[in-house]
Amino acid sequence: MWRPCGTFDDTYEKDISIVRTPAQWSITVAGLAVLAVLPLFASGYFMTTVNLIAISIISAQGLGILTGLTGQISLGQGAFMGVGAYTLMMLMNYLGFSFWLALPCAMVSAGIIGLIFGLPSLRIKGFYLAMATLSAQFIIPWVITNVRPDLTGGTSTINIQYPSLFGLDLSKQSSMYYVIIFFTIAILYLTRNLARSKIGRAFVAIRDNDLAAEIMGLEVFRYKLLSFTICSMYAGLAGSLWVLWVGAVNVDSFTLHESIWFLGMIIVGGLGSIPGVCFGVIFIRVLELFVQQISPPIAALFPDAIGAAIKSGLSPFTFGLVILLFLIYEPRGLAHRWEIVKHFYRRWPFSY
Amino acid sequence: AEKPASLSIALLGDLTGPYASVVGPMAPGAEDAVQYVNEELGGIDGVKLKLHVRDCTGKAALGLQQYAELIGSTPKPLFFGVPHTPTAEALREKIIRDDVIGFFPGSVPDLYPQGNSYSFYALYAEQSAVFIRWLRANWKEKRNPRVAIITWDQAYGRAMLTPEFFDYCKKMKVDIVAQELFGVRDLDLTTHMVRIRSKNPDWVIANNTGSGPLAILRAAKELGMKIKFANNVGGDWGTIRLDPELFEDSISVMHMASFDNTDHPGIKKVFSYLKKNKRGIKEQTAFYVLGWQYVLMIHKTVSDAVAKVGWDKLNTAAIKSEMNNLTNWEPLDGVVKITYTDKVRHSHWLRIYKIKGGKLVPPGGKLGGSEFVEAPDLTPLKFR
Amino acid sequence: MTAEDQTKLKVEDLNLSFGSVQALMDVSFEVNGDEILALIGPNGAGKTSLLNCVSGFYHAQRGRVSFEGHDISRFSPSKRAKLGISRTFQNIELYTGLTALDNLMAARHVYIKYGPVAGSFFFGKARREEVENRKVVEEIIDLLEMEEVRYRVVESLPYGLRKRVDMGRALALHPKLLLLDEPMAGMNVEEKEDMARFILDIHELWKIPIIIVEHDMGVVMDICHRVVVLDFGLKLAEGTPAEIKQNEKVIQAYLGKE
Amino acid sequence: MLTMQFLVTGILTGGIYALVAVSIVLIYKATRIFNFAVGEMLALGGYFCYSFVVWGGLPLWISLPGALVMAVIVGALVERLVLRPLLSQPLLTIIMATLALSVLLKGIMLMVWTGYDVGFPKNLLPGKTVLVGMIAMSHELLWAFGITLVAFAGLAYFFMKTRTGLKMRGVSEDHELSMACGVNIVTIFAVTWMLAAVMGTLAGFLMGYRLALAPSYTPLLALKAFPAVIFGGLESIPGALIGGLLIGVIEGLVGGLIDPNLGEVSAYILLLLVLIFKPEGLFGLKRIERV
Amino acid sequence: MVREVVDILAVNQIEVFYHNVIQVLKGVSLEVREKQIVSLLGANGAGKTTTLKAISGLLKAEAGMVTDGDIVFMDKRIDRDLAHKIAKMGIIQVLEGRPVFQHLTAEENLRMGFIGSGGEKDIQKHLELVYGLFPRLRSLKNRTSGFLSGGEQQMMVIGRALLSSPKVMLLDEPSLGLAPLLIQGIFKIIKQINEERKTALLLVEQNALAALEIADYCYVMENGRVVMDGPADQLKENEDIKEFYLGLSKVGSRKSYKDVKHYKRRKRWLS
Ligand SMILES: Nc1ncnc2c1ncn2[C@@H]1O[C@H](COP(=O)(O)OP(=O)(O)OP(=O)(O)O)[C@@H](O)[C@H]1O
Ligand SMILES: Nc1ncnc2c1ncn2[C@@H]1O[C@H](COP(=O)(O)OP(=O)(O)OP(=O)(O)O)[C@@H](O)[C@H]1O
Ligand SMILES: [Mg+2]
Ligand SMILES: [Mg+2]
Repeated sequence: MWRPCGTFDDTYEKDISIVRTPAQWSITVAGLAVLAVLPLFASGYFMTTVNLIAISIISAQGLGILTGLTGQISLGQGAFMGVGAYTLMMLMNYLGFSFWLALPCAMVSAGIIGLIFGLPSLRIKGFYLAMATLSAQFIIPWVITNVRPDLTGGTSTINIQYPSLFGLDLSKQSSMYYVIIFFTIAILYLTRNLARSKIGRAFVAIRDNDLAAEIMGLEVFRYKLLSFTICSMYAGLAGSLWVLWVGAVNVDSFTLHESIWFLGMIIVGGLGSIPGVCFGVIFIRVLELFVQQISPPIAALFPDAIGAAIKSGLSPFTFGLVILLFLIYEPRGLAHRWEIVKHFYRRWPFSY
Repeated sequence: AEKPASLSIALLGDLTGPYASVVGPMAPGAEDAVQYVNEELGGIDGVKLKLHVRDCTGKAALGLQQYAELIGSTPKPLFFGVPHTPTAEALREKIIRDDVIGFFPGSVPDLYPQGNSYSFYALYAEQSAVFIRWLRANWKEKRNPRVAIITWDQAYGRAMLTPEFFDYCKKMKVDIVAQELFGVRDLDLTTHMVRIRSKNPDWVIANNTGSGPLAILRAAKELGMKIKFANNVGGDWGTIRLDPELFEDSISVMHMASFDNTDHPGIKKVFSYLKKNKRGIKEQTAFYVLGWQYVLMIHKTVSDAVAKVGWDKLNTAAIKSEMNNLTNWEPLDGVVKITYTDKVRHSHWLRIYKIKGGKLVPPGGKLGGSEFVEAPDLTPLKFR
Repeated sequence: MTAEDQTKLKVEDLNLSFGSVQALMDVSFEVNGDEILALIGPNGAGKTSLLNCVSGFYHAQRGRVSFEGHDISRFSPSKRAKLGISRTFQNIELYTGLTALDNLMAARHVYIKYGPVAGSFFFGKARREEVENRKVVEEIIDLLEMEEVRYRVVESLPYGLRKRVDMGRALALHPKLLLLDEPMAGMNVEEKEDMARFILDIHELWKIPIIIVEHDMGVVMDICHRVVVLDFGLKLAEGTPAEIKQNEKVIQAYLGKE
Repeated sequence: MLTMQFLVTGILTGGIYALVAVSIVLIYKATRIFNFAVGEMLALGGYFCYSFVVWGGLPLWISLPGALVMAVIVGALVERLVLRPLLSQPLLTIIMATLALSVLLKGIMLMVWTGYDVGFPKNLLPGKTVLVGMIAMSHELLWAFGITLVAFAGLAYFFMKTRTGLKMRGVSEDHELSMACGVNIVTIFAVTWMLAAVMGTLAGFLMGYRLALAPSYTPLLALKAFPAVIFGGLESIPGALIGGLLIGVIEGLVGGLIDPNLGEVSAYILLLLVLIFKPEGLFGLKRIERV
Repeated sequence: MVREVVDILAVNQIEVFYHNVIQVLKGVSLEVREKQIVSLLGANGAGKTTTLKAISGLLKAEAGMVTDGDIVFMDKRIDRDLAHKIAKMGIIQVLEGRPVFQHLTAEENLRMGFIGSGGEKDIQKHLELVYGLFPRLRSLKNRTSGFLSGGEQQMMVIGRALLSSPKVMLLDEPSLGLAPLLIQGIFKIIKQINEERKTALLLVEQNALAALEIADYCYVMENGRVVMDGPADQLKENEDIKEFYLGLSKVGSRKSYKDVKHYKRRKRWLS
């Protein structure tokens, strides 16, 4: 842990606070200010993307806690988002719940479902556990499509009735943005605290050495379940926001593919790092858009017949390739790069 | 009044990804049609069409982002063509809210087109109903015909299973004896077919495309079952060519003239573009023609609207009123036939085919000619 | 009752087997007052297994373990830790991804009471508890002279320092009984001296009984009050270091002739 | 009677699942990597075979070995270009790389074979449906099953009788230690990936032949293999076979007798139960827990 | 630098970094001659293991790199070679902490060590040799190695290295965690290996007394540097070695661990 040169802590209280120096305070305030005025300048397209990224960050932070901190691989994050999404939709559409009431319910229901799929973690680890959570990805959509299709809409899409929040027109991305970004910042703050609290240490202890953790007085299983619950509550929150963001809900949005990519995002970002998770989400989401944007013009450079083939395959090809290259050249994730930059800044003006 | 430099229209959908083989050809179709409009018809009153194609690869989130991009661009596209899939479903509300015309798959009952949106063709239930009507008309035996349904377990596959359809079958005295659903990636349908076999149906109908019908027929063949098979638009060229022998004598209900009908002037025109732009056999599907239909519809309605109100007053409302006035409109000399009204946003005109030697030909019998027929109206109750 | 005649830990007729391997056979012994007890024996004698039975990682097929008069045979490891049994590990089982400080803080777990919600907000009680426990941990860091490595991730620490962190973690639990599994393995004499001094300091400061498994006879003879010798699951001998040193059986099975 | 039919079909289909499962197991055994690209690799193999047959007009007995050779090359390339540069990296990073690889391969397939379905010409495999009483056994599935058995016998020989087999087992436990023992882990990895690619290609061909090939759904076959792999245990090759068959049977029986919709889900529900009661699968290695 | 012909392994002024940032070795040189036992002493974290790994090529697997200097084995430079190549040439490292292939049986573990190209017969021959040295292993050969006790694992690990008939064996703390009787045994066997099989040994040890007893030559490392070297007999007489590594007080008798002062004299060469 390095602080800017010349900064010392004289009390333990100071040592454990997040924002320490005046410089850090001003950066934080400036950052928040930029976020607050962003919609005034940005296009709807940009805001849509920002919203998606912010929602994904929430979900990915949840997975970050479970996989990055606690070391339990989960391939069910998408499905847990789906649980949140459908709960919110049903509570609001059929029971007329207000958003503020439906949201915690959605989080809790996702949390409970996550907890259930976390139960096998009592005895299994690693990829066996990943597969147990994978089953969530099959069982949950099955339940959504088959058990009460009259409520969930089965395989088809159901529209959500937009709630009114503080008079914001939530069908507009720029208004939606304030709701989403509020939760994202809150989640980041809470996650940061959780990670450095007793709970966070327990999680990492379990990740690094669950046997020793048990012997050192940690109820390992309880904490694993707690981790699963928190993770899927985050997913539930993200899923709820997702419904508002899209305005509709369909099982196809919460596929295994999504879940695997959430895992991908936190790996690219750097496991166990909160800013890393954010970077990972941004990296993947932006790259996704970027390759979509550049492939048509590139395909246009080729003669017609080849061009058509290239058009369809180029964006996945580029996407895969960029990530591979990234992994090969930055295998420790974006968080590592970030640490290096921070390290450099903190040592400044004295270099190595 | 001042003419715009060009007229933007958009096509947005899952051109690659799980639905590629179905909806993918719509993009080349629209591209070719835009070329046709711009080069042969001189655009709309001299204004060229500009087509923006976006591929959402099967992800609703990406679709939403791309929609936001397109709707925010200037000039704003006046039309949004969105072929099928959950992406389309998710975008529907947004497009209806925004002041543009949406060209949509309205064939899934819950997504019946509303507001400024229009559907591609008849509802899937109606397509099946056309078959049922044909079957009944040509049924010789005393007892009721027995029909089994087997279809994909997702929105598209299930779209034919509406209460209106079942009512219609009852009314027509056709017994639905089995109803099986299967997954898109199921390797083996023997199980389903065995269950169907035990119900002893005369016909098996589906609302599938691509590998779906193929898997059904292959499983039947393996079990040594002789089944008569009927399918909706999905049973078009793109599917049949995967294994023409297997499809022999199947029935297919579609909204367009067949690619086999090479004497048809419209089909000829389409083929000249397929050839010119080096499209392969894979593009010869209903959705390629749908691309044409979309662009030609824009050409027609915008031209009419401009003629009426002029370029400066051209707006969505003006175009919409033209759309609602399309009656028995037959672009490309009748490759398709369209009627939209204020209330009914899907066209009822369909044709029924039989597959003979890998070709789509009229099945003969009563109501089995080569003309477009009007499907029974099975518009979902709540949208009437 | 004085500290001397008080039985802290009582192990009775412990039997433990893994399939055909009998790791412990009717082993009984006691730890009284605040003595330092050495557990020695050849490799594979069952010393670690015995510690595992005491700390709850293994459950013996037969026999009883009682701590401060209570039968704890059926208790889970974490529950025993809460009762005050704490240990180090032969192969250093640290939380490799945490800093040395956090390794110690993690061991304070049983003393920290706030829950996940308070933890997420990190106000008031949570913060206060963190600071209090941090003070305790800092004392241990001070005691073991680990100030330098406080913020180092233990993964990158050399072997010797990791052993020290392992010891620190065991101490952070403020145990009533400390089990040390080969605390000095892989150290040179100088480092062993440091370690011996730490152990003696702890013993002196906290007045707690300590069980040490150790192969270095020099250390055992110098700092332990009593020695228990195991040999392939059986208790071979028990006595003061001086007695053990002379015991023929022990020499033959374990010590060898110098 | 129906039950028998469902059982037989289940077993036969399970053979194909087993091939995919063993492709996953092989790589996991040697490298602890869970290969997320398995679906795409098998689809690619199927496409190779398709190209030889349809584009090259070659008979199957040349095309299939040809495709296997191509698969071996792909396996080797994957190892060389993706895994080797990532050698001493954290496991999850490498697993992520296989995920990226799957997207990349999908891109390649889209470029070369487009997104449309393609089918093999029929009658490549001789024979026709065998009817035993009312029970039909498709000759395609019988072939598939035969190919599966042969492939597994070959693998069993390889692991039991060759030193490379032992080395693979060693490498799977500890890379550094294996290197210290003079094992060229890079070669072992390459061999593993090649073997896995071969198994995948067989599955890809059989799947493509039965249904059709498309970059969008052929890779999904892998999803059937996941529960099979866990049933059998991630490290066990016989487990993969049995797991595959088991999944086939469960799907067949539950799908046939109860509800076809339940087929796939039932496999996963059962998987959950197995994991709770037998955490290492039926044949997987027990984790050694010592402190 | 004039190199004598009898050197089979020479490390010349190597510098080693982990992750390109942490410098661990700051110019280390040492030589191992034919049939010689060389021991390497040093405090925890001095870089002994790192030195061995640099030689055996295992550093690369840990994101470590030799950035300067070179390592020469039988007149061939090997610091760029991969670990398995180096092993094939005849340098085998026995890793610290006796890592085993947990799920393999003891005999399978031994077999993993076989590098040569010979068939089953050859392996059997080597196995017999190892069982000859460690009779206990024979009775354990079908046991899952993960469950063996520390000492048993240590024997197995040394045996495993022997299976490849190395020219140079790099032993990293072979006596760690072993009972006194076994330590005597292990050192005897090390000596035996050296004498019978003419294997040169580079031995990292904390048990300086035993190491100096069997070694011909000795290096002492501190903080990534070699701070002292010389023939073993000579070093045994050195005051500092006596105090810090052998635990002898000035007078020559062993001092008690009980009497260690809180503020001790620190090593002279430190910093
Ligand atoms: N989990 C286990 N499963 C099977 N056998 C075990 C297990 N743990 C220990 N053993 C066996 O029990 C015996 C005693 O082992 P233990 O680790 O207690 O020995 P030890 O006295 O600590 O030896 P060392 O001094 O080498 O550490 C050994 O033979 C070992 O193989
Ligand atoms: N993989 C690694 N990454 C970063 N630093 C490392 C790594 N391995 C070792 N180090 C550092 O290198 C230094 C030397 O370590 P090394 O293991 O070579 O010491 P040693 O002399 O073998 O010590 P010991 O006697 O404790 O085994 C230590 O400070 C250690 O922290
Ligand atoms: Mg032990
Ligand atoms: Mg070392």
